[in-house]
Amino acid sequence: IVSDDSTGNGNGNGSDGGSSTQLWHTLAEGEADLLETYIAQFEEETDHDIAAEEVSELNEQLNTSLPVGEGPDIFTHAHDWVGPFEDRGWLYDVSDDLTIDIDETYTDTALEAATWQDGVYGLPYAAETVGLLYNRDLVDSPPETLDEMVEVMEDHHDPDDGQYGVAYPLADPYFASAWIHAFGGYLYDDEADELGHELDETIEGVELLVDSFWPYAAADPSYESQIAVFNDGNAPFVIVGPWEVSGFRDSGIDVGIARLPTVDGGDPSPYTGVQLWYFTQELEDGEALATSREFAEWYTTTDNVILSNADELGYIPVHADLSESDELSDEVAAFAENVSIGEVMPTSPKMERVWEPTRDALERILNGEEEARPAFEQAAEEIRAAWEENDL
Amino acid sequence: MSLSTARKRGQELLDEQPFTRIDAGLLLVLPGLLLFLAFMVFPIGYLIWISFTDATHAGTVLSDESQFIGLENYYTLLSDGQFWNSLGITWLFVAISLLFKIIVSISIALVLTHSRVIGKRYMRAIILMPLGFPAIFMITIWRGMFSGARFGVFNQLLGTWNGFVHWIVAGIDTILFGITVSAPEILMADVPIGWLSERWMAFAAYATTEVWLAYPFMMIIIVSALQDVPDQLHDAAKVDGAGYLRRFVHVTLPSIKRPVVFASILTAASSFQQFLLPWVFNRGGPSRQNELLLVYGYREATNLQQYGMASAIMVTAILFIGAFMLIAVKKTDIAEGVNNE
Amino acid sequence: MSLARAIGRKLRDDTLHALLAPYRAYDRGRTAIWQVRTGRRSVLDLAKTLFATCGAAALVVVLMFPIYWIFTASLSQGASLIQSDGVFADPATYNLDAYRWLLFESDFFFVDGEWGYPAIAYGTGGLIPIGIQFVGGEPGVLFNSLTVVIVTIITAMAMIIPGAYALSRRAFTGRTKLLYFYILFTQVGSGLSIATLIALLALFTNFGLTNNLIVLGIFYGAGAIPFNTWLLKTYMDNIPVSYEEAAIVDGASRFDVMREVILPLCKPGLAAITIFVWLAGWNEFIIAQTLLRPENYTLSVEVYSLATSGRFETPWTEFAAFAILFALPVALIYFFAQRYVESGLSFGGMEG
Amino acid sequence: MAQIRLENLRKEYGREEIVAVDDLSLDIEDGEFVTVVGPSGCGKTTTLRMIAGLEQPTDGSVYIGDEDVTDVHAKNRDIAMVFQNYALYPHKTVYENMAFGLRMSTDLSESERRTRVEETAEMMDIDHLLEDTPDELSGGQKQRVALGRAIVREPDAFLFDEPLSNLDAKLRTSMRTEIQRIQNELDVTSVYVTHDQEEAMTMGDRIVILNNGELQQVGEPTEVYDNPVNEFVAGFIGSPSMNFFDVDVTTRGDRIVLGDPDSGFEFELSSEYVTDHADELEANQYTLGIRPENVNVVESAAEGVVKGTVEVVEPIGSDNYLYMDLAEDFIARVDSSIEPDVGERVALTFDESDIHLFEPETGIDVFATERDRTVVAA
Amino acid sequence: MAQIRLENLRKEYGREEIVAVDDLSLDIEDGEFVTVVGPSGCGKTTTLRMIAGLEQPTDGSVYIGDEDVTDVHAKNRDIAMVFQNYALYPHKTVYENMAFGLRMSTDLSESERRTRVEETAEMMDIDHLLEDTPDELSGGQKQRVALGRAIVREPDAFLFDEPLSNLDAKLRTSMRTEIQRIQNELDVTSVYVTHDQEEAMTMGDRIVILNNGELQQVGEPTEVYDNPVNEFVAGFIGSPSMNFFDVDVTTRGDRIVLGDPDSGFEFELSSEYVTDHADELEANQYTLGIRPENVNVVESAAEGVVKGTVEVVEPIGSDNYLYMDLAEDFIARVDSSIEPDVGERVALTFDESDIHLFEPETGIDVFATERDRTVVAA
Ligand SMILES: Nc1ncnc2c1ncn2[C@@H]1O[C@H](COP(=O)(O)OP(=O)(O)OP(=O)(O)O)[C@@H](O)[C@H]1O
Ligand SMILES: Nc1ncnc2c1ncn2[C@@H]1O[C@H](COP(=O)(O)OP(=O)(O)OP(=O)(O)O)[C@@H](O)[C@H]1O
Ligand SMILES: [Mg+2]
Ligand SMILES: [Mg+2]
Repeated sequence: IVSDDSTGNGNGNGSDGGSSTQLWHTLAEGEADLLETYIAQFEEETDHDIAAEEVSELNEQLNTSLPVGEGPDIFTHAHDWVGPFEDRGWLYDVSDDLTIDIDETYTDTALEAATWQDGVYGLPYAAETVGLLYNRDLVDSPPETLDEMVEVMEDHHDPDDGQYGVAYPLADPYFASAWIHAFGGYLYDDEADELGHELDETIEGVELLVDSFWPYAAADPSYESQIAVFNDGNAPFVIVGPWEVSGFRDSGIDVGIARLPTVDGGDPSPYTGVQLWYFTQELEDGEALATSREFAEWYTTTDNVILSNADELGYIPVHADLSESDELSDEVAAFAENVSIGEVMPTSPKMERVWEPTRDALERILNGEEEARPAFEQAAEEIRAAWEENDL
Repeated sequence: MSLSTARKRGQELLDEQPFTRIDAGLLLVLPGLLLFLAFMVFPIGYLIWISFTDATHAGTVLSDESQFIGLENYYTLLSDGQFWNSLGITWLFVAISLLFKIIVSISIALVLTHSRVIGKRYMRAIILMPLGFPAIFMITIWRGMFSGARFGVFNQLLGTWNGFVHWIVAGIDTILFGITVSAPEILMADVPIGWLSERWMAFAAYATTEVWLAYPFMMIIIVSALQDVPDQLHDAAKVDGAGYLRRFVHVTLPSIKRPVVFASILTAASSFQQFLLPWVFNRGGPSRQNELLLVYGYREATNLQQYGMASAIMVTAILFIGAFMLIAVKKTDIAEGVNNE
Repeated sequence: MSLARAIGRKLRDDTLHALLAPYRAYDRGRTAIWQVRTGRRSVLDLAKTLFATCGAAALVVVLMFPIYWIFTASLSQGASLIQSDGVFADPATYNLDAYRWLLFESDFFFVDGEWGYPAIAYGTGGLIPIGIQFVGGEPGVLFNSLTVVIVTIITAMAMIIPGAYALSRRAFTGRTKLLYFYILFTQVGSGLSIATLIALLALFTNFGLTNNLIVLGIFYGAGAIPFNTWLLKTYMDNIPVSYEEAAIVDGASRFDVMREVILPLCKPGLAAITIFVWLAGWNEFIIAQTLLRPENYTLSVEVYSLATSGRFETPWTEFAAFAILFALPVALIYFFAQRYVESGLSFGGMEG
Repeated sequence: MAQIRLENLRKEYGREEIVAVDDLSLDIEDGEFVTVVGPSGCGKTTTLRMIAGLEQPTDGSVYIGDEDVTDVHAKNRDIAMVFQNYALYPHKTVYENMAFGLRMSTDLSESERRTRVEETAEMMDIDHLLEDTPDELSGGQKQRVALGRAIVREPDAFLFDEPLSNLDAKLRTSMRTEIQRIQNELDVTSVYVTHDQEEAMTMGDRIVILNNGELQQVGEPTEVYDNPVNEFVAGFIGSPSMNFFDVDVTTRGDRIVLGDPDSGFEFELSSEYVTDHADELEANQYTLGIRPENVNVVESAAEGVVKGTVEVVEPIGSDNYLYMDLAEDFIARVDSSIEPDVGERVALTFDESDIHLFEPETGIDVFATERDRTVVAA
Repeated sequence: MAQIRLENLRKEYGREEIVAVDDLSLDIEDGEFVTVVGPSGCGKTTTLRMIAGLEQPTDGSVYIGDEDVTDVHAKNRDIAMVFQNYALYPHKTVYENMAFGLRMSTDLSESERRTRVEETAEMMDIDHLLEDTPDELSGGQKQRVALGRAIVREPDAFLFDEPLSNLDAKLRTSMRTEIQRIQNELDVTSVYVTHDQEEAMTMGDRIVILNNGELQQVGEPTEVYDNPVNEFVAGFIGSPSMNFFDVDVTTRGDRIVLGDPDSGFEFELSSEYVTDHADELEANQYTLGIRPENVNVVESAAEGVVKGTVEVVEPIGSDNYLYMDLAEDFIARVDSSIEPDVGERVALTFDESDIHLFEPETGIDVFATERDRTVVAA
C-alpha cells in the first residue's frame, strides 16, 4: 500500500523538494540559526544541496514517515534512538561508506554512542550532561562535597519566604541518574543486559536523592517549576544541563558551573547524551548518501564548527583532538568535566522501556506514597513486562 | 411541535411536485454523506483490521508487515488491569466533569442573563473568547497553574486563603483578649499541594480544566435557552407565590432542560475522548493512575510501539462512545432537534 | 453579495454600538443618580444593581484569569511561564519583544519575518494562468493555515447547506437514519482522529495525498459535516415555511428561494456553523502534523512545535505571543458574532 | 384577471386518513370577491393552497382563466397570496419585499420596478415606510405591506388566508374596508378565507361556507343569512347565533302547531303559511330556528308563544342581549330600553316569517329551494 | 376577597420619558367586576401589573383590602392573574399547572390540593384534561386551564390581561359568558383588561376607560355608553363608532339651530331642550356626536336634517350599515329592510335626545355632570 513517491506534492513554499538532501531537526531557535549558517557554508564549499527543516514532535514524525519512505535522509538527536530505530530497520549503517577513521576521530564515549551491534548509524558532534550550577550572588564557591552543599542548602531553604535550597527536576531519571549511579547502581546495563533497579546500590542512590535533595527543592518536581526557582534567584543551586545557562544569564543570574559534589562512598555519574547526525534508511538507494555522509563528516570534524558550537551553545566537543582543548571556555570545560565522570546512556532499544516506569516510581517515592525499594521493584517488573510484550 | 408541522407542510409542498417524486432530498444530502464516509469509514475499517493484527510500531502497519492474530489483542486487553482502570477513570472523569460543567455553566448563564447585571452582553462576549484558543495552548497554561510548587497559582491562592484565616483568627484573638484561639486546621489548606502528583488531586485538576474548557459552549446554549423563556412564565409564577429559587426549579430549569441535555451529551462525548488534557498534564499520571482511555491507547501506540493493541483499545473506545451516543440520542430523541419533545 | 453588504453593515453597527458603550454607561449612571435623587428609585435598588454587576464582572475576571495570565506572560522577560516570585512577572520587565519577534523573525506571516507584498503573476501554470505571488518575502505559515481553512469552509459549506436543507424540508428514504448517524458522529470525530491516525496516514499515503494542504482542508471539511449539518438543520426547522411559500407564489425558482430567502434567514445559524467549521480547520494539529511536511505546516502545528521546541521546556513568551495572535481572529469573531452564535445555537423558535 | 374554476377538488392527507377537502366544485367570476368561511379545520386553507399551487390536489382540477393549472407549478401561476402571518421577508426592506415578486416573475427593469412599487406604496399609504424592515412596523402596517406586495404584481387573482386575524378589533374593521376598497378599484378576482362569519358577510360579493371539507352553501351574504340551506349554515352565520329548539308537529284541525311540551313552547302556524308550505311539512319533528333579533319581548303572556327566565342581561350599547333559560345559549336581542331583571320571567314571541325549520337528522332546511338542496347533496 | 384601591398611581419608564400611567385613582369594591379598556399603549397592562406587584409604581399606592401593598412582593399578594397568552407552564401537566399556585402559596397537603384542583377542574369542565400538557390543548382549553389555575387558589382578587384576545370570535363570546358566570358564582373582586370595548361593555359591572395613561371615565356600561364624558370616550365606546360633525350654533329667535354650511346640515333644537341646557350652551361651535343606530333614514327630504350619498351598504344580517359621505366614516345603522343603492342620496334624521355636544378643543361633553367633569380634570 505504500507509494514510492517520496516527496509529496504540496504546493510548498519552503524547499523545492526532490533533489536536495532532507535534514530534520528540532533545535531551539539559537541552535537552528547557527545550523543554517553552517549548512550555507557547507553548500558553498561543496556542491551539495541540503534542505533543513525544523519539525515538531520529531519522534512521531519519524515514526510515521520513515516506514513509508517519506522521512529525512539525515536528522539529529541524542544517541538513545540508535538502538530502537535500528531495531525497526529505519537506520542506515554508514560504516562502509565513511571516509574518515572514526576510531581516531571521536572520543571513546562518543563512538560508543554512535555504534550499535557493530554498525555505525550516526556521527557524533557533541556531548551533553548535567552539572551543578550555582548562583554566585548567593554562594561564593561551589561545594566540593555533598555535605558542604547540604549545609548551604539548609541555610537558604525557607519556602515560606519563597527561598529554596536547590532547584532540581529530580523526578526525571535523566537528571536523577547521577546519584543513582553514585554507589555503583544503575538502571540498565547495556552490556550485561540487566536491570539494576533492585540492586542495593541503586536504592541507596535513590534514597540519597530523597533525603539530601528533595527536602530542599520546591515541591513541584516538574522541570519548569524547578528552573523558575533558580531563574528568579530564589535558590543557590540548580542541577541542569548547559542549555539553560544563557537563559539564566539573560535573567541576570550570575551563574557559576561546577562538577557535581562528591559523596561519601561514591561518585555522582550523570547520564551523558551524545548528539548524533543519524543516517536513515532513505539513503539506501538514493544519491543523498554522499551529501549526507559528507555533511556529517564535515560537521563533526571541522574545528571551526566544533569550537563555535562550544562557544556559542556550550556544546561539549567529542572530537578526540578538541575534547580537552584549551580553547574551550570555562563553562564548557566545567561541563566537559561532568561528562568525563558521566555514563553514556545505553543505546539498546530496551532502554526505551526503562524511562517511564522509572519516572513513575520516582514520582511515587517523592510524593511519599511508597518507599524506594518497593517502588523500584515495581518499576522493574513493569519494564520486564514491557520488554516481553515487545519481544526484546 | 410547531417545528415539526412546519416541516410537514414544506415536505408536502416540495415532494408533491410531479418532477421531484424521486428522492430529490437524498441527492442533496448524498455528497456530504459520501465525503464524510470517504474519510471516516476507511480509517475506522482499517483501524479494526489493525486491531486484529500483531502490528507493533508504525512501520509494521504502514508497510503491511503484520500478521493476523484474530481476537488476541482483545483477550489481552480485557485481561489487562490497566484497561479496566482506564475505563473506570474515564467514565468517572466524564461523570464528574459533566456534573460540574452543568452546575458551573448554568450558574454563569444565570448571572450573565440576570436583569440587574449591566453590560451582560459584553461580558458574555468576552467569556466566549476562550473558545477560539487552541486547546493545547489552554491546557498547557492550566498545567502551569496547577504547579505543585508553593508558588504555583493555585497554591498561592490557598496561601492567601490561609493568610486570610489567620488574620480573622488573630482579629478574634484581639477582640476576645485573654482567650487564645488557634486557627482551625479544617479551614486551612496544607500548602503546597502537589496537584499533579497525587492521584485524586490530579483528577480534580483534570476535571477543573475540562470544565473550564467546556463551559463556554454549554453556556451559550443555556443563555440562548434562557432568553427563550417567556418573561410571562416568571410573572405567572411570581403571582402564584413562588420565590426566586422555586421559580428557578419550576420555570427556568424545565425550560432549559433539553438544551442542557443536548449540550451535556455532546460535551460528555468529547470528555470521553479527552486526550490532550491528561497527556499534557502528566501523561495520565501519576503512575498511569489517571490514564484516560485515549491516553492509554496513544501511549500503547507511540511509546510502547504496540499498534495492534492500541488499535484494539481505540476500537473499544469507539464502541463505547458509539454506544453512549446511541443510547443518549435515542433516550432524549435529539436527532430531529433539541426542542422536539 | 447582498450578504456581504449585510455583514458589513452589521459589523459597522456593532462596532458603533460597542464604541458608544461608555457613553451609554455614563448616561445610565446619570439616570440612576437622577432617579435616586428624585426619589424614583430606592438606594437599595440601585445598590442591588451595582452589587450584581460587580459580582458578574468579578466572575468574568476569574474565568478569564488564564487568558490574562498568558497575556502578561507574553509581555514578560525571559522564557518561563511560572514565576517563583509571584503569579505575575514583574511589570517593570514588560516588553513587546515577543510580538516583534513574531512579526519580524518568525515564520508566522512571512518566512523569517521578511514581509513581502502580493503581486499579480502571469503564466504561473495550473489551470488559471494568472495567480498572485508574493514579492520580497515568502508567505509564511499563516498562508498555509488560511489555505486549509478556506478549503475547509468551502467544502463543508457546499455539503452542509444543501444537506441541512434537505433534512429540514424534505422526506426521503433513510432520512431519520441519516440524522441519527450524523448526531452519532458529531462527537466521535474529534477523538477519532487520534484513534484512526495511523489508518488515516495509511489511507493518505496510499493515494499520495500526504503533505497536501487542499486535501487536508477537504478532510477537515468532511469531518465537520455531521455536526454542522445537524445544527443547521435544526436552525432551518425554525424558519417558517410560509416565507418559502410566499416566495414561490411570487414566482421564485428553487434556486431563488434558497438564495433570497433561506440563506439570508439562516444567517445566525450560518454564522455559528462557519465558526465551528473554521475552528475544525484552524485548531487541529495532530493530523496536520502527521500529514504535513515542515514546509507546509499550519499555524496550529507551528504553535505546537514552538511549545515543544525547547528540549525540556517551552519558550513561553514567544509561545504565548504566537498563540494569542493565532487565536485572536477567532476570539474576535466570537466576540463580535456573539449575538449570532447565541441565536444560532438557540433551538427555540424564530419570530415569524 | 381571470375567473377561477374548481372541479371536484379533493385533498387527502396521509393514506386517505384525513380528507381535508371533499369534492369541491366552485365557479368564481372574473373580478368577483368571494369569501370562504367555516370552522377551524374545515379545509379553507387547504383549498386556497390548492388554488395557489402550494398543494397538489388528490383529485379534481383547478382552472384559472380557461387554463387547467392543476399540474402547473405555483411559481408559474400568476397569483398573489396574502398569508395569515404576513410572511414578509424579515431581512428585506419594505421596498425589497414589494419588489421581490416583480423581480422574480416579470422582466421589468430596476427603474420600472421602482415606479410600480412606489405607485402601489402610495396607494397603500406606506410610501414613507419603504426603507424600513418589517420588524420596525406595527401590525397594521405589516398588513398593508403584505397587501401591497400582492397588489404590486397585478396578478390574475388574489388569495387571502385570514389576513386580518392577527389584528385587533378596531384595526380589523378599518383594514376590512380598505381591502374592499382596493379590490373594488382593481377589480381582481379574489378569494378570501376567514373563520369570522362577520368578516365573510361584510366583505364578500358571494360567500362560500365549508364544513368538514364539504361545501355547504354558496351565495350572496343576505341570501345566505336569510335562507341558510341547513342547520349548520344557519348556526354559523350571524352573531349571536340563531336559536334552535326541537319541536313536535301537532295538527289541530286545519291548523298546525309546533310545540315542545318540556318548555311549554307553542307556536301556531297561520293557515296561509301551512298552505304555502304544505308539501314540505311532512315530518312530525323539526328543529326550529329563530334569530335573536327576531325574538320580541311582549307584555302579556297571552301574546307570547313561550315564557322564559332571564339569566343574564348583556348590554351592548345599542341593544341588550337577554340570555334565556329556554335552550342552551338562547339569546333574544332586544332594544336597549327593555331591561328585565335577572330571574324575571318574560314572554317572548316571534314572527312566522322569521322561523326556519330543519330536518332533525340531516339538518336540511325544509323550505330550501331545489337548487340549494342540490348543493348540499353534492 | 377584598376591595382594591389605587391612589394617585404613576408609572414612568426611563427618565420621565414614558409616562405609562399618570395619577390614576380608582376604588374597586369587594366582589366587583371592573373592566379596563383603552387603546393600545394606554397603560392598561402597566396598571394591572402594578396591582399584581410585578411592576413597582413610580409614585402612589396600591391597597388591597385595607393593607398598603405598594412595597409588598408579588408573591406575597394574594392575587391571581390570567395572562394574555395564558402563560401555562409548558412542562407541567394541567394538574400540576393548577396545583402549582396552591403548592407555592398555601400549606395544603397533597391530597387537599388534589381535591381542590379536581373540584375546580370539574367546574371548568377540564377534568378530563388533567393529565395532558398544555401543548396538547386547543386554544379554548388552554384558556380554561389558565382560568382554572387562577380560580383554584381562591385569591383576594383576579386580574385578567386581555385573556380572550388570542381566541377566535365564536370562542371569545362563549368564554366571555363563562368568565362572567364564574365571577358571579365566586364573587371575587376582578379587574379585567381588554382593548375590545364590546368585551368591556358586556362583561363589566363598571367600566374604566383609560387613554394615554390617564383615567377618562369610570361607570356602569350603559351609563358610559349613554353619557360619555368626552369625545374620546364617546368615540371609543360603541361599534361602529359614534359619528362626529363640527357644527356652528346659530340663534334664530328663541330657537337654536346647529348647522354646518358645508354639508347642508341643519338641526333645530326644541325650546324645551334649549331651556333645559341653557347654562351649558354658551360657545358657538361644537362637535356634535350621534350614534349610528340613532340615525334614521326618512322618506322625504323635508323631514330629514341632512342629505347624504350612500357609499357602501354593508349587510350584517340583522341590520345594514350605510356608509355615508357626510363625514369620514359616517355610518348609519338601519334595519336590514332598508337597502338603498350605492350612490343614492338619502335623507337622514335623528332625535334631539340622542345627540351629544362636545367642546371642540377639550372634547368635553358640555352636558356632562359635575362629577364627571372632575374625573376628566383630575
Ligand atoms: N400537512 C398536513 N398534513 C396532515 N393533515 C393536514 C395537513 N394540513 C392540514 N391538515 C388537516 O386538514 C384539515 C383541513 O386543514 P386546513 O388547514 O385547510 O383547515 P382550515 O380551514 O384552514 O382551518 P383553520 O381555520 O384552523 O386555519 C384539518 O383537519 C387539518 O388537520
Ligand atoms: N418595560 C417597559 N419599558 C419602557 N416602556 C414601557 C415598558 N412597558 C410598557 N411601556 C410603555 O408604557 C406604555 C403603556 O404600556 P402598556 O403595556 O401598559 O399598554 P397597554 O394599554 O397594555 O397596551 P396594549 O393594549 O398594547 O397591551 C406604552 O407606551 C409602552 O410603550
Ligand atoms: Mg387555515
Ligand atoms: Mg397590554
